[in-house]
Amino acid sequence: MSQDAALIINNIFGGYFVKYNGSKYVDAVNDVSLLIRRNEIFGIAGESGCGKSTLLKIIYGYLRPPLIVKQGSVILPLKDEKVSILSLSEEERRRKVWWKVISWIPQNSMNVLNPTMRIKDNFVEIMRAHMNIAKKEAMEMAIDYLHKTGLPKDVINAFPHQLSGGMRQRLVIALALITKPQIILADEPSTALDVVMQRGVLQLLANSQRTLRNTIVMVTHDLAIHAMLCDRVAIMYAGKIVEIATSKELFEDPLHPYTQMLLASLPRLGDKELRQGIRGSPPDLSAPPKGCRFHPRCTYMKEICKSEPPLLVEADKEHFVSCYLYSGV
Amino acid sequence: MIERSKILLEVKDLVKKFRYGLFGFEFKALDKVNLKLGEEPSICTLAGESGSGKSTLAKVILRVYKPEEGIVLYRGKNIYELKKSEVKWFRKEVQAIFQDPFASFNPMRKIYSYFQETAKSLADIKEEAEINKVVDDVLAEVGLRISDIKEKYPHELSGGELQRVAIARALLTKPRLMIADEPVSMLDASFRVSVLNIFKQVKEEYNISFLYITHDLATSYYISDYIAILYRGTILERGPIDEVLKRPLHPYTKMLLESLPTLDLRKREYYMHPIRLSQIEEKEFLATGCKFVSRCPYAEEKCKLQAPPDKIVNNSIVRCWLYHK
Amino acid sequence: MTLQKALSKSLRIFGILKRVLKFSKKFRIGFILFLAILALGLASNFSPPYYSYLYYLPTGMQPKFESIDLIFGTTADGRSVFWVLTHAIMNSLIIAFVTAMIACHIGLVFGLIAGMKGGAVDKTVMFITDAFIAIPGLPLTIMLVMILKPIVNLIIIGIIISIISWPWSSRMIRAMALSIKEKDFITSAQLSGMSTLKIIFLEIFPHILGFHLTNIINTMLGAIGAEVGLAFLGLSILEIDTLGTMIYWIQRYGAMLRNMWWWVLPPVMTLIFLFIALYLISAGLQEYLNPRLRGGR
Amino acid sequence: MRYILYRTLLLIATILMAFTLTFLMLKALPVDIVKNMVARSMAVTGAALGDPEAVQRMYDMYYELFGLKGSLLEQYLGFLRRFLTLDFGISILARPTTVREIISYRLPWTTTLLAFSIVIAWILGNIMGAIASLFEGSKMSKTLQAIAVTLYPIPYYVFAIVLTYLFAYIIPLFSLAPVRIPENIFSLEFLSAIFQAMTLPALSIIIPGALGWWFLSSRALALNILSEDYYYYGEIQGLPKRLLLRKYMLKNIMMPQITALSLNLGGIFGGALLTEMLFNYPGLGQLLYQAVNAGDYPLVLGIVSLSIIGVAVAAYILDLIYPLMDPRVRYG
Repeated sequence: MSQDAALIINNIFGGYFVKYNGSKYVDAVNDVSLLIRRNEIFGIAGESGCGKSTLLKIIYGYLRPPLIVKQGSVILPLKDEKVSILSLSEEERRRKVWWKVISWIPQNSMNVLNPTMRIKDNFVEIMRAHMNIAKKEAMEMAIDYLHKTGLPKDVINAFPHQLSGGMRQRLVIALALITKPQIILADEPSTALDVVMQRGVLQLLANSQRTLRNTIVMVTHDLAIHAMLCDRVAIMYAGKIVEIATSKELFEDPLHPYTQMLLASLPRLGDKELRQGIRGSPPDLSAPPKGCRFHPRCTYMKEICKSEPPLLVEADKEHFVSCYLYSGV
Repeated sequence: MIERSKILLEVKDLVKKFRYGLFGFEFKALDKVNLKLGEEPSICTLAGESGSGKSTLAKVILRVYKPEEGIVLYRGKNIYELKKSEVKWFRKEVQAIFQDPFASFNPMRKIYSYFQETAKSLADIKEEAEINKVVDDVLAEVGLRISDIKEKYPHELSGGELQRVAIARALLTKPRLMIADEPVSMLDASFRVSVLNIFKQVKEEYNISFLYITHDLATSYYISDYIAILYRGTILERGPIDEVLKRPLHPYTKMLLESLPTLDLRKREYYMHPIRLSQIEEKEFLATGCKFVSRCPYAEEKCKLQAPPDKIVNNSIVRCWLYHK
Repeated sequence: MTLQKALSKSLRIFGILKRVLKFSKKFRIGFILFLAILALGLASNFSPPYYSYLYYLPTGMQPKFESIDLIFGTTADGRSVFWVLTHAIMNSLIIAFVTAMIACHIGLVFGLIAGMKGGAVDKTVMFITDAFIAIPGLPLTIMLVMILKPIVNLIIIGIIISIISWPWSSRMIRAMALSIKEKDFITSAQLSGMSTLKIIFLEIFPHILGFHLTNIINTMLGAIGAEVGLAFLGLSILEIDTLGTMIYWIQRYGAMLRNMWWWVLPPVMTLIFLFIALYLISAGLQEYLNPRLRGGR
Repeated sequence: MRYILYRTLLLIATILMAFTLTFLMLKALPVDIVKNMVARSMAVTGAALGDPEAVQRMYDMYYELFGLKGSLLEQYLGFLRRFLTLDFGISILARPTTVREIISYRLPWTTTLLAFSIVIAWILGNIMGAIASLFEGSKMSKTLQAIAVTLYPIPYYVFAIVLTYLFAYIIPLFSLAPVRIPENIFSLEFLSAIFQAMTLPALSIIIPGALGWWFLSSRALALNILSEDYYYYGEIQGLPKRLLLRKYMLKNIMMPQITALSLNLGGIFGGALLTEMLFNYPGLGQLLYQAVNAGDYPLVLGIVSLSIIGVAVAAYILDLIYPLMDPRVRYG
């Protein structure tokens, strides 16, 4: 089982200490464990503020105040050793892990390029920092790479503001792929694009995954994108994973009430049937509800849901869910 | 003349220009836009990606941006040539809600003061008790109570609640036309449908027509009766929603529909079929011919030179040379 | 009724003051420092009638603690440094206040007009403002004071300094008005039937008010500095004591050469403390008013 | 192109506006002053007392300079012509030397001091501010900030008094007596004399500038950049720290700081004039002081209008450089 693991995430607890009117702790990620395999596209879905971006930051080991990790580990099985990302120093992560093994496509990626740097300098600097090659060589590689991915090669001399949002977003993806990393973390890589450009960007990602046979962890709130792209999907709600399954299972036979209600609320093209939203709103994570965090909004709520948080159990083959409807107390 | 009075809103050959950058050149954010909304309450979607000019059109119709060319007729009256008394009438009749509910309320004012202001200056209700009653009515319509908002500032409510408050405030004047500019795109998926359901419900109960501006074709199909597809400031295709989305005419509409990700896993294979992407988006606004020419698979020399005129095909109106043969 | 309203309004200002004091350490330090200097300035009301006479006291005396006249020693022309200092503070503050009131409000009006009207009006106002900013202030004021010398007084000095200060306020206010104008809540206000005047006062002005306050403080700071600069050249009102003219006379009498530290230190230190106090007040206010730093209330 | 055009128009308008204001002010000048000046000028030189023609010539010259001759339009045009050709007549103090000659002798001193100290203060302050932002919250950064907050609001010339007092009397390293400049400009004495003359005035511009103004504004900009998405992207890319500082931080701080420099040039210049005067530095500041005290209107007018032109042109040049540096405003 762990033979083909690309990333093992064990019982992560993490969040933010916000200093305002005294200090308060926002419990953004609560007891999250995941096993992400080699050669798969793994999706993490959830609404805004459910902790999916925070989880990515923790996996990558980019921990800046006010973000802290209280507990848990992230294990990266490499060929000859097992690296525990969270126990390295940031300098070591920079030398050993970042962009060599894991690269990151950050949120809002059409606006993350340094406005005063040409595109080519972005490629050259990142290759010099992680691949130990000369400037000229790096330049050639970058041009060659852009050509292969179907981007026009004259963009290399442009400044970011001269390019369209979609082009910038594709370049940020190209930057994440240039070092051929084993794992790519993609945080909303296609939001704010029109659907046509979105499709192009997602195709770029998926095609590179097919050729490199590496792992993509894909975070987005848009379930349709998960349906189009991912092999397995995890649903997060209020800092917890509530369901993990293969895409087929998840979209055709969702188990958790939250997943069911969410899928049922989505309007579909060609279907005007009246749909219902989920009542109530997600909890304030500085004071999350006891027990199952979804219980105040759940229609199947039982007494036990109010006091004891349910465990994530395998309800079906490869289909994990955290709900008392399936664990049978 | 009889024909005209049956039309609620008519936009004719509208052109709105902006300057690009601080010292840059001029471009047309809206280029000869035509649109008609009938008297019968209906929801019309204005669909387009970011930068297609859809919010600009909303602001022109709301009398915020004055257009350079063309006219906007509301119930046969040019809204930029209204008399003083008619301005108030127009404000009463046409209301709007915006994308970001937190930006559409002044963070320094209590929410309730917006209701008071609207009631006093537009709905002509002066007495506190009466205002209270009317406000309670409109709030009930969106599933809230007056006690939920009375002493609150905008940041004390959630985005979903605030958006419903915005709808309630707009309902206070008993408008005939409501312009909703991306009203659900900033809301979480679990709230979206409830806000959309409110639209459906008040359309029937209050006889309100909606201009629903969005980039999301799935929600648009869910609530709309008509749709207009906007691209770089021009409407490329418009017509009844079933017509346009089930039998799209314009190559752009077709491309949009093909690229839409869906929850249907059988479409995966198709979704990964390679597509051609535009490389020079910003310059498309300046194109003199058809704005879609650089991405269009059927583009001909003629398309580059001259913009096609509107043409009625089946029940839709399409702006493409393909249908002029 | 109106009295009660006015009273409750002024009480609200005290409430805000209390909150800012509690919120910002910078403001607290600056405010206390300023109050101390102001108290010293207000003490000028108790000065003996002979304070303005030359050679009334022994010349160049070191500080002696036997009487209040001699507490800071005396000047080279036989005046009490202490009483001169109190009057200097008061007069400098008057100049600062006059300047701030004139310059900031001209700036406010021009900035609001430019920002709200837009188009040709905006372009014209901004062109004039930009041109004024590009004129170096000191040379211009030198010329003005030289020419107006026969009639110059505290108010006129304030007006002259305002001429070089207003464009800065105007520029900033315009930028703020422009950004607020584009906000959706302004459109909401229009849709709820508010008149343009009401929108300016109820929607835009409250957002600018905070900046306006800090701007007043900063302009005061600049005005005090400008007066000192003019006085250096002998271009202030030499017959009246201000912090600037005090330094002028120190220079004139070579007080530093004669090592009369008790005469040099009081105005210089007062100036430095006054600058720091005003700066801290404006920085503290800014922190309080910036919602991003405050964490969204 | 539009930008260059706008900026050029602005330059012309600035200078015209300043001169028009001067003209209007001079109109308020009582005629007696000219009479007074001519009389004093005679007394200084003791010459031409009996020559009514010479007296008349002098009257004519001053009348024209102050715009008191002919119709209002003629007055104005004549006034502008003289100003734009930098012809301010003859100084009263140093008769019969022309104002232009006196100024041209002093000008290099002022420009050297200003250029040298402004550039050093700007560079030092910006680098220190950027570095301090990286160590936000550390002791060093807090100390620097405390110093900056103290120095920032104090004008250069008030700081200069403190320096004078410290260095000339308490630690007498530098003399405040006017510097005697050796004839031979290639000698060692010349250099040491320049050093003697320039150090204190330069320090009184550099220290408050670098440690106060530029430090604080650069630090504020740097803190903003730290929360920018592109900086965060640079960090997660694991790029070397030096590269981040150079290409992500300093380069992006530089742009707005060039604009800030151009906007504040006038203020810095005014402060420097007064500082020169305090330190007996043989530049325009000292000259201005003497001219003001002697009531030498032609000289004052000359210095003032020359500095208006100088500062306006310098700001103009800086504003034209700016688009070359910042790729975002480079259009067309």
